[in-house]
Amino acid sequence: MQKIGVFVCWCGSNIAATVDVKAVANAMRSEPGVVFSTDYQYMCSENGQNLIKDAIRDYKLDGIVVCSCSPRMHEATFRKTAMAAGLNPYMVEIANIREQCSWIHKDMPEGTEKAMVLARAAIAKVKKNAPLTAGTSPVTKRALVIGGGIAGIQTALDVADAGYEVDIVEKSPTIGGRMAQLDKTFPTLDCAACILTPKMVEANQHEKINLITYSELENVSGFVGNFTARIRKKARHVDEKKCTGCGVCTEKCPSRKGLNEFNMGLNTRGAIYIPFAQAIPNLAVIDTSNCIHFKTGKCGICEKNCSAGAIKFDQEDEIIERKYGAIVVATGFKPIDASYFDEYAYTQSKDVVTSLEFERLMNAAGPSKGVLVRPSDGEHPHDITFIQCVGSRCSHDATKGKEYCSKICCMYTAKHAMLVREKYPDVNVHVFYIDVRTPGKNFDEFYRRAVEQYDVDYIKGMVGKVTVEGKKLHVQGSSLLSNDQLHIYSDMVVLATAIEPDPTARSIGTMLTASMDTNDFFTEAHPKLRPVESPTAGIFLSGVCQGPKDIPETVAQAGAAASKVIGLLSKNELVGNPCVAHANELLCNGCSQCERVCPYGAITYVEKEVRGPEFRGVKRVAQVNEAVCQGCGACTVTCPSTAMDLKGFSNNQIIAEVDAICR
Amino acid sequence: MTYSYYPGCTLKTKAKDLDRYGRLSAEALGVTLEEIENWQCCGAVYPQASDEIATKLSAIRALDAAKGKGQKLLTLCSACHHVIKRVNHDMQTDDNLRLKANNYLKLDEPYLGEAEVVHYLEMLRDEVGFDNIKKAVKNPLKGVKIAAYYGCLLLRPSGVMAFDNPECPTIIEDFIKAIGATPVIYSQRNECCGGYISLEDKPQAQKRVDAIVKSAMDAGAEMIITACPLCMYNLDANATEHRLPVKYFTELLYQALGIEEEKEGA
Amino acid sequence: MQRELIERLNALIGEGVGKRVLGWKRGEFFYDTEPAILAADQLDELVYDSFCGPNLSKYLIQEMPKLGEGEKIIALIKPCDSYSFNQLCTEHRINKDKVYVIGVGCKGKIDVDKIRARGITGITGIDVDGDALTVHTLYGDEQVNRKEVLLNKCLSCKGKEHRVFDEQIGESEETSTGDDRFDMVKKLEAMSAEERFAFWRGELSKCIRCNACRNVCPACSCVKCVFDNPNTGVQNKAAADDFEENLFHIIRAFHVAGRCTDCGECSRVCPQGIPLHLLNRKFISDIDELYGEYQAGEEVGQRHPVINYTQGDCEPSIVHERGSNA
Amino acid sequence: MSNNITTEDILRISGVDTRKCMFCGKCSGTCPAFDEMEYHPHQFVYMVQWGMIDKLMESKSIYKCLTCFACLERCPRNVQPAKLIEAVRQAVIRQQGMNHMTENDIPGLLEDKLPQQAIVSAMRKYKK
Amino acid sequence: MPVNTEWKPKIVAFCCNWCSYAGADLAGSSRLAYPADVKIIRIPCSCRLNPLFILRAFQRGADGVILCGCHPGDCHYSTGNYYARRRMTLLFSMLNYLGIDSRRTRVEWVSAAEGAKFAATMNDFAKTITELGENVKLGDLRCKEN
Repeated sequence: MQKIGVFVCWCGSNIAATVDVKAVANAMRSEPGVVFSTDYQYMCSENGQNLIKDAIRDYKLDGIVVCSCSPRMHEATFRKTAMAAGLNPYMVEIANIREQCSWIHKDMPEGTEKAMVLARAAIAKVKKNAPLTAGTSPVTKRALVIGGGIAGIQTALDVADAGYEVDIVEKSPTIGGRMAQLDKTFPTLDCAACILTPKMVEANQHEKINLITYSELENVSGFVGNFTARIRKKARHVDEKKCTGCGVCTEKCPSRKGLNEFNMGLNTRGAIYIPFAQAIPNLAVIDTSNCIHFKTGKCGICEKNCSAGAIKFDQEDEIIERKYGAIVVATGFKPIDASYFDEYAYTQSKDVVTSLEFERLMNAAGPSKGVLVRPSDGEHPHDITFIQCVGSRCSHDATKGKEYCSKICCMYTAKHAMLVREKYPDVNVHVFYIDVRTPGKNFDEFYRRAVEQYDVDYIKGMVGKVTVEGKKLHVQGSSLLSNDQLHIYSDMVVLATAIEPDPTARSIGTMLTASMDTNDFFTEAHPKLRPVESPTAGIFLSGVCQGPKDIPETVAQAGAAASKVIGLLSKNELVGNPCVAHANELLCNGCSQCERVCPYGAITYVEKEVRGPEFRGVKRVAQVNEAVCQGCGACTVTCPSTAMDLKGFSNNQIIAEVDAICR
Repeated sequence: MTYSYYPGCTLKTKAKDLDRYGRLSAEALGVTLEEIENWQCCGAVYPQASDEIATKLSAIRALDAAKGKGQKLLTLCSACHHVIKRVNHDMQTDDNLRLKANNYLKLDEPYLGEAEVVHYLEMLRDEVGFDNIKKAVKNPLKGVKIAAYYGCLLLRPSGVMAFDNPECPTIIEDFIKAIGATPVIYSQRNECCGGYISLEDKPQAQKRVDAIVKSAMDAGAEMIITACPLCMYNLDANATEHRLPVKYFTELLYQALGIEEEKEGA
Repeated sequence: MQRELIERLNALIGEGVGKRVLGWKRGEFFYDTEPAILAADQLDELVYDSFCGPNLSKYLIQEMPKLGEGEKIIALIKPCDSYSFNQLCTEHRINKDKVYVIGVGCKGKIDVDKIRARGITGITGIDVDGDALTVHTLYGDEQVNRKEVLLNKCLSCKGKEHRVFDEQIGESEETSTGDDRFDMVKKLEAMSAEERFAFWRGELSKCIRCNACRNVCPACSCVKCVFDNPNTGVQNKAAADDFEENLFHIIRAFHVAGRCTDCGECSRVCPQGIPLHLLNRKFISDIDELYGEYQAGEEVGQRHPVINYTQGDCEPSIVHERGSNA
Repeated sequence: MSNNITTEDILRISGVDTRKCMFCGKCSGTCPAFDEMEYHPHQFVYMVQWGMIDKLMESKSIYKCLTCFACLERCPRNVQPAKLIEAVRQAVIRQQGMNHMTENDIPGLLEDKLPQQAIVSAMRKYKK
Repeated sequence: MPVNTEWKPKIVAFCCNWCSYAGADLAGSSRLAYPADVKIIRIPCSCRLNPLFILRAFQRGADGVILCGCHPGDCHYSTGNYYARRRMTLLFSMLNYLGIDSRRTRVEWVSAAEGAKFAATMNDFAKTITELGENVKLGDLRCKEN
């Protein structure tokens, strides 16, 4: 006969207020197999844990049930307690009588009765428990960072500074990301390039950092500590070792059709190009879709002009396969497509631009060399209207837009308005806003400066429609405070478009089995307590891929993610989850059904000599790689002979719970 | 292809010609329009109130008739199109209306929004194809600068109407190109002309019409075409300071296809 | 055909293709045939006639470990049995490399109970000539149309094609009546929940737990059945209200779902005449309807629908939405 | 005049959830009849929510709406102000003797070219 | 169906550890009440739910069984709930075929963030089961009619 101990926690009044804890403890005492049952105010406190330890020793308990809060809260605590008293930690079961009982039932008799049932189910289960020992797996001491924007760069630098190898995989030809496209940054107005480019250079020169640019992640397998990633390094058609980044080829290239991505397509570039002057790595790349050589087989002007002989038209994609202990997602964002909001005439006029386009129009390295001009005719604008919340804060059942606040638009719009007024005091600037949201250090002060010092015309209300009237843009909007409909004739309209996760995020999330929300932002393991970790072990989140953020927040989160990665990589081995699948070789039919449903490829089949009372000989049997198995149990249900079972959640354990509940 | 055809009240009374142009042009383009038997007026205004049932029944009857024939329901008037398409959407999505309307109508088999509602212009675009119309045109309207007037009912709400880009539509401009004329883009083409309030508040209607006609004129238009008899009337009758000829699109199609001459010649 | 078959088998054994043959032999009565493993000197016991209904595929499982390196067993496989054969290959229970498959022709097998049901008693033998069936009885001969006394499973014949064979002997004929094999499933589905419950309660109450269905089923080939395993939690000997007894057939049907080839053996062998195939066919019809047409055993290596998915699969609520009549 | 019409009545007739509104004013920014209206589309939302139904029912604004669906199309929160205006109008004309326009008013307005639709739609909009 | 005033439904809710069990915890910490008749069994993933467990529950006197898992596409194990969805669809259909009311079985996808949905689902399911009354059928569907 087993000796089970039951420990009923009051959780102060959290449980005791609606569950008669003494009655539960008393009732459990008469359950078969229970040799000790008691209650205590806070079982998780040191005294409470000592009570458990003493009982385990005194009554020689071989299994315990703690009736307390959710196992997600304190299962680990009580397992450690049991272990300290010499009991296998997996001989502990938790009856969740707080979240699933006392907190949701107001009636004491009802709560008490349910608590007893839950306790009985846990007792029934623990009787079927078996001591389990966790396996261990080694940790590959290298991290992969997906995305080379400020988030990825910062994480990589921090991890590398701690002494670990880091690879950054970036899909575009240069690192730098969105921040590299920005002109000035709020609320300090320092230039983005001035603070970003030194970090880009540092990442490039760091001996522990390996930049894999113009590359895409193709596949990820494995698990925490032991990921294997396959990366496709796309052909640049330029020899990286030979190219000096002199840029002669980019000037000589006769094709001028490619839209300049760095300038948001506001101007064009050659088919061979370097994304921007400070690109890292400073290497040319051929855009084959616009290259005359690739289209006609002729041209080759770049090849003739390259004194380094770096042009390699026949270069092919390269596959890099490498092992990593941790993966950081830093995939960033893009502005939504403003053409969905055509009431603002985005597709109808070149003078209606998004804020990121405006950023390029203001930038000294931009298409107009930093002189603000109207894109349609290159003339100086005299009146500019900014429209906030374009595509943000939309209802889920609206025809378009995102439900969330994009968070950064209020501040960058204030920045734009201020910069325009600073540089061109003759320009009238209007900002239509719903709310101005400035929760950040020095943020509201910044916005007030735009209003008070720079005379920016902030109008509470939304623009209903923008129409093209000759050379002017007719902005028709409401001013809620004056209860008027305004008609403003502007030269330019700037749309503060919502931001959304980079389009590659969804497929990367699927590869990593990292969960995402309905907006394709990555979900954190806990919204407050584990904000930089994905629920999938070994996957960490950095920057806007997790939700809208400004630069300081992104950098802070990037550092936090790095510290989590460092914590993981500093371990030599990881203790695994012992609740894994296991095949009873005597019962196994060798039918391979389980192998087909395993998402981790943890099951293999072998011909093996098997000895048992009814069978002796060689047979085909399933084998589970315990380091790879994550314990989902999909295999167990496919097995018709119940040869495959899951430790910790065995058929017998679950059936015992069912029986106890339906008793 | 044969469509169940819902002409609507105006095209059967005051504007018979527009109906005739539409039918003959369709025939010339290889599309047969079978008028729905005993159709009733759709009411011309979509009943927005959620408790309106009776006012939606005539549309449901027409939809059920098209369903019974296994045909798409084709409309020529924008108002009819708007009402019938939205009622059909309600029948697909609103359980309460489904239940009550079917209880009331006692059809052989309940109507659950199975029919597809197609506007004449959509038929031209998706079934015939503007390229084919271009080929069939005998009298291209060369050099005529035409402003397409969309108004409200074809485009909005776009979630239900799904007719074209609600803020920057192209279908009528494409039509204008197909018949050999030159489309004129102007800012007011999808702004309301005030047709619905032309009886209630003539000054407001006049104000709206003037804004639209002026916008078209400023853009160089010589003519406005519409797909709605009410808009057509309103843009003409309530024009005060600015005035342009207003035509129904089927009339131009009929002319361009050269149907009259063909008949006379035959 | 039987003679031709025995001659060919002798020749094959002579050529060293295999040493033993899986076929049928006569049972207690002339209309009883049973699976048999026959060595060269026992081949005169081999029977192949209108009563060879039993599906032999399953019996190859136990032969596999007995075969030495490179050794083969010769198996007689009817067209319908070939589906089970393939399914078992998919599940690695049979190794095709160790079997020489003779696809034997089949024109439908006879259900002696259907002859009896015509009031014919004292049957001593039969002669078949095309569709003309002469039944010899103690009281003289009776003429019966062969097509009218075929096994139920032959009425939904999967066709005359062998899905696997090394060589074929004899002609086949498709005996399907052309009726939808799901007719009865549909009829049940159209009933009210109460009627369905009454139907199944009536049928399943007849069960005597003789395990004949399980023993004959080619999909029920576990090395140890859950119902015989005291550690599974399924087996539970608590007499009156015992899990196993209550739900034996449902559990069994679920265990073979996706793998059942609809061979019909379960219903054929049930001494109580319970239409057990209607449980399997329900799963098959649901699978066909919800996840696309699927025939287990059509090819080796198929991934059956119960261990597969698509992201756009219907939700389980479809069961209720389709109308439960409850 | 007390009409005994409540916020709940208007919400029920319209099927609108006014709580979804974030008061951005886009509806009023886009409304072509803005200048003619005493209360503008966003005010309908606000006033219905806060029970100021009588004021709306007494206002000429309910007859100034063009039913052009611009507010409904462009509303980022899918509040559908046009439905609220319609509901208030319905609440008025459904009352005894409150038809805003009847067949008797028509002959005076009738013109030669006036399409059938104009009459049908006016009757539907302004008469019980 | 005779109304038994003493009778309280027995409802077993199988919840996957990652989404729905966490969702149930959130319902608890948000103090969102649902009937005490609902008892939760924690399983690692919805795909761990063997149809045997459901049959066992019914046979032991459960009146309703519900499975809650991560939303399709969000499975912690990436594909588990897709398999569960098929298995449960087929099982429910079979039970319905045998005359067991399909409303007694349900699958609902509840994420860790959907505490409110969890409580609402359980309230609705418990209400449905209470209206359906005691489930005696599966226990009666035995081989021998006593």
